[in-house]
Amino acid sequence: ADEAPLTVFAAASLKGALDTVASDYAATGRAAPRVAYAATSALARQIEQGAPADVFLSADSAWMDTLQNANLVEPATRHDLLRNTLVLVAPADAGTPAFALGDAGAWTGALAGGRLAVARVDGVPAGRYARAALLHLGVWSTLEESLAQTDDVRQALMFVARGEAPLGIVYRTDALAEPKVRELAAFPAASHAAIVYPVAAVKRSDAHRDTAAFLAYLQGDAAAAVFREAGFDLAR
Amino acid sequence: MSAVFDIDVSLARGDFRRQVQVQSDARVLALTGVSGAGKTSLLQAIAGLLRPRAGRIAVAGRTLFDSAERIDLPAHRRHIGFVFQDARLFPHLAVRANLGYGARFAKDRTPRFAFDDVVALLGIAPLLARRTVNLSGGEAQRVAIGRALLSQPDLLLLDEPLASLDQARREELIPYLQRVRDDSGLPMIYVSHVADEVRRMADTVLALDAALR
Amino acid sequence: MSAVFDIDVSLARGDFRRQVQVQSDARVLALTGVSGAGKTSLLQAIAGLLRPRAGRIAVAGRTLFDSAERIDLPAHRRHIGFVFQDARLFPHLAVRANLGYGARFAKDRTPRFAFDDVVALLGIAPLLARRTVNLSGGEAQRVAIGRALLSQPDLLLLDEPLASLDQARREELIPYLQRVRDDSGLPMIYVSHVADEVRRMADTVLALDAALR
Amino acid sequence: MTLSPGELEAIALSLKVALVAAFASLPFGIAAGWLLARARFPGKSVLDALVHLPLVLPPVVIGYALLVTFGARGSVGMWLQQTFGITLAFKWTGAALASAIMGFPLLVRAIRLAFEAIDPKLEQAAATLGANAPWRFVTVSLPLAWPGIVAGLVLAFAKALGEFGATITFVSAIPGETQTLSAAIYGLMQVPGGEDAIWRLAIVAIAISFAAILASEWLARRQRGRREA
Amino acid sequence: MTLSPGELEAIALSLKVALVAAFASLPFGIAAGWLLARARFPGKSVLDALVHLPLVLPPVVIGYALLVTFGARGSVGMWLQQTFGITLAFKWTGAALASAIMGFPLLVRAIRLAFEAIDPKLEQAAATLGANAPWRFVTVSLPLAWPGIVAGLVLAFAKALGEFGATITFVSAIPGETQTLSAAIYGLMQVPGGEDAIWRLAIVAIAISFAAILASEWLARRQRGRREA
Ligand SMILES: Nc1ncnc2c1ncn2[C@@H]1O[C@H](COP(=O)(O)OP(=O)(O)OP(=O)(O)O)[C@@H](O)[C@H]1O
Ligand SMILES: Nc1ncnc2c1ncn2[C@@H]1O[C@H](COP(=O)(O)OP(=O)(O)OP(=O)(O)O)[C@@H](O)[C@H]1O
Ligand SMILES: [Mg+2]
Ligand SMILES: [Mg+2]
Repeated sequence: ADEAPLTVFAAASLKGALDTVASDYAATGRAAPRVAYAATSALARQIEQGAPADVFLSADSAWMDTLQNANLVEPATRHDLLRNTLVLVAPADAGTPAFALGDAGAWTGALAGGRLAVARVDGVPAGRYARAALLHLGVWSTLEESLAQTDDVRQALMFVARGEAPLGIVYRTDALAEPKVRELAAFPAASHAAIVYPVAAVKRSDAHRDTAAFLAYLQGDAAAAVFREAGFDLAR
Repeated sequence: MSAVFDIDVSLARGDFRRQVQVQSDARVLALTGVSGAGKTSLLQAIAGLLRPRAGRIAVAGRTLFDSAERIDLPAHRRHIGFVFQDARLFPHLAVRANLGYGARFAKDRTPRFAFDDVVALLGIAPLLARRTVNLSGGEAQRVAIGRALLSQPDLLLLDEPLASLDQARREELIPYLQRVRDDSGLPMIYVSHVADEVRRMADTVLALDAALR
Repeated sequence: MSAVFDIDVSLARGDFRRQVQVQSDARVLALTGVSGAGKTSLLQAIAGLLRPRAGRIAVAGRTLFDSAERIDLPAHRRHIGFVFQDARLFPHLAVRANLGYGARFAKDRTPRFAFDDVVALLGIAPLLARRTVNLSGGEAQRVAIGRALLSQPDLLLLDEPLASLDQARREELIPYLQRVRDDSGLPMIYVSHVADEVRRMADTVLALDAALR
Repeated sequence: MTLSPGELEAIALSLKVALVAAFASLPFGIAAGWLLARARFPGKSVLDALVHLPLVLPPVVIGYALLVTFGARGSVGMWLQQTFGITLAFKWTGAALASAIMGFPLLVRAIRLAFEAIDPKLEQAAATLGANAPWRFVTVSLPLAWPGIVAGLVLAFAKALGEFGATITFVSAIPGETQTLSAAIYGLMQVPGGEDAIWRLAIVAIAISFAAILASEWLARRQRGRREA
Repeated sequence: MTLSPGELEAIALSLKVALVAAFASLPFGIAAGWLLARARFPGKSVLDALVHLPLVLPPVVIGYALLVTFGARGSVGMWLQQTFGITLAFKWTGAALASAIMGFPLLVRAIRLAFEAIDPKLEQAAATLGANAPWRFVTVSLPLAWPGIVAGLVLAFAKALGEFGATITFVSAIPGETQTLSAAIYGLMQVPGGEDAIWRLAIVAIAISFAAILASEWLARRQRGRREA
């Protein structure tokens, strides 16, 4: 496996920041890794089926747990790399005022008959966090009928950016990257499970010689700066 | 008044070229000539299925085509019954529906031919419910003749209509076609290779010589 | 020895049914009968294109079909040249390739007919490079006759082969077909409605009466 | 095999969306198929390429283009809303539109091939019998192209059942409104251990399409029977 | 319009995958099209339904089924690997397989319609001239079905260009190996502000398919010209 470049499987939502990290890493004189982006679920299933991935960067813990239970990742290398924050966004030009997230009436008023864009609440991690938060805040039953669910956070973001949906729940990293939306409020950390991006080396018969180095680089200061810039919090 | 057939056209098709001139007061004009002489092509030009390079086609005082005057009546408004060398029945329609096809476009025209008469004379009554692919060659051709007549045309073009019929049917049909000619005053152009047929059907015989290439 | 034609079959197609029995030592057997009598169907049964309900077909001592013995030679191994009522030329091949189509399957057979001879006799030399859709009805039929001969058959079936030819060509072809019969000893079945043709071509005439339905 | 109310809802919605998509696009498919088969006009290749677009681009791109065009803020979407009161955004009608567009290349190609296979001599014969161009089309070309049209319909219907990329990008997945069978299946793929439910729904989708195929074979056979038997 | 090396790589890979997918599935497509058009056998409807499956199910389901079957741990995948040394998992060959399967219904339907349109009388004529069934197929049926076969190839090729749902699920989107144009476009949709790059790549995909369509029109016209002009 030495001649093949280091292969990283990463959740699609990491693409912006991780592309920069990977090229910075290559600039330090190491062989550039190749990064395959897809939905966390697709990547995890592929690793279950023997994908030639050396490193897995998941967008949630559940799939990483599944792999760990199946003894497919190196437990010693697993750790939570990044954290994210769930925020409520509105179109930048809409002038929607901020409101208390626990106030059902305020939600209805702000939606004004429109829809709340959110990733799939029964599948995609961002959607699962969003549902937990809305349940915790006691507004789920009010909003359940008004959801517009999407395949990933980006599509939810796009609905808000294009003004199709007056409100959306996305990660702070997405809100920062999209100038056409404005963050109205952040959901309290206690309202949902911690949003973490675990990373681990995939168990292989002959580990790539750069795996450890890349994992180390991900945790280093240079990578941290890039991730912070994109809006992530560091988990360590 | 001009002649019944007043035709002067130059035909072109692939590298086939020919000039045809016909001026005739015949009721039934027979067209003979060797294979490839252009008989079918001339009929097609008259029916509006082949556009001549230039010239003029008038039948019974009606100008169907005139390149100088930019007249070119579309085929469906020429009211010309065409019995093709191959029957060309509609495969998705039963025999009865094939026969009736032209009727709906002929509603406001004088009905010269009645459905039952035509069916009886062509002996196709037992075939009415049949599918056209099941017909023998001669059966198909008889249906095609009937279909053309029932569109109530002003002019009938027959391209070797009896070639695939047996002698008995042939004998049966010729008098009928003669009667059509005499009773209805319908002009006809009759293509055939059979000298006897031509003699009995036509007033005038036009022989197309082999095309100059 | 059995007769040249030793046929006793019952044919069925749609609701058409008929029993045909032929025992004949004719070289050329003419088949006449009204339209729909089953002439084409009989030829198809002989050629292996229509499976009889039961019976036996033997030609020149060769059994082609026998329902009792479970013999049913596939069409391509019967070596029977078939000139269809419609020409059925291959539209994707030029005339020359249509004529040559059977040659590759006839390599190990005695070549009775040479390409150039056939082309000359049928007068189709000027057509060799043409596409088949551009041919007139008679041109197409001449090519079809040539194509059948050049497959070097043991038996030739002709389904109204001259019906779409002009009188001159007809006169020209009949002697040639007579020569094919006499020189090659090739048995032939000849379907035609024209009494004169039948008289000149055939030793024996078989008239199929109208089918009992 | 029991299905939850939510699953039944998704199935019913899928049927509605797929049927509407297939039949509503049929007239356009016939028009495009006819033009491509018979007409000669400048820009024919461009029309051909345009028809193929939904195949060539990833469904999400088509979905995004639909959103930009037919969304509540899209130019055409706003016009439709104001002029006819038609809303596509977040509605099942939008899902039908997305499915129709994704299936359009399949529909058109089948119909086009059918028109190309018709012998123009039959249309000529109809002309000599007095039929003008529209009548020839309705009484000769259309019935003769029938098997190809049915084939195209089945393809479009099947495609509409399977479509979800463009649909979800355009109208999201709203249970009971735009969450079709395929969208539901895809959602289940995202959680560990959803396999049972996935296969259950997949079997429903397969059964529906099998029924559609059997129905179409029957239709085509009836027509062919009429011609040959 | 300049393209980055990574984009050029994705374009080249897409071309390779789409061409291999279209042409490698052609023999199977011809066989299936022929069987469905002409043969009579029990289970014909089942074959028909099977061929339609990739349309009916969401691409990710097909991709997942491929992953489980042809993956490195899949039964068929392991067998292929051990017996022939063929690896599909996470290789461009796997991307070609996924694209081929997704395009198969389109390929088969076009070819089937073409075979159905051929007059069996011509095959009969060939039989009387001495051609056995395989020869008749090669010298008569196949050339006459040619326009439909070309049409099917174009559809399969176009579909392979646009495919990514099944591909990304089966073989992931590994740059240089399995990341095709469509997967790259999808990736770009994940980054805000990626619109420029998306449209750039989309235009490339459209240009490629336009070229394929023009080429196919030319091929079909040449053949038709041979018959009619
Ligand atoms: N579509 C076409 N394209 C090019 N040439 C054609 C076409 N149709 C016919 N021709 C040619 O035009 C000439 C005249 O053909 P036409 O069918 O008019 O002859 P015909 O006198 O009716 O012959 P026949 O008695 O054999 O039917 C022939 O040389 C024929 O090959
Ligand atoms: N495919 C078919 N299916 C059902 N019936 C058919 C089929 N083909 C022919 N027939 C019927 O079989 C009978 C015999 O037809 P056939 O073609 O053998 O007659 P024929 O003697 O050759 O007539 P013709 O002189 O008109 O060519 C006819 O009644 C015809 O309608
Ligand atoms: Mg002619
Ligand atoms: Mg006959």
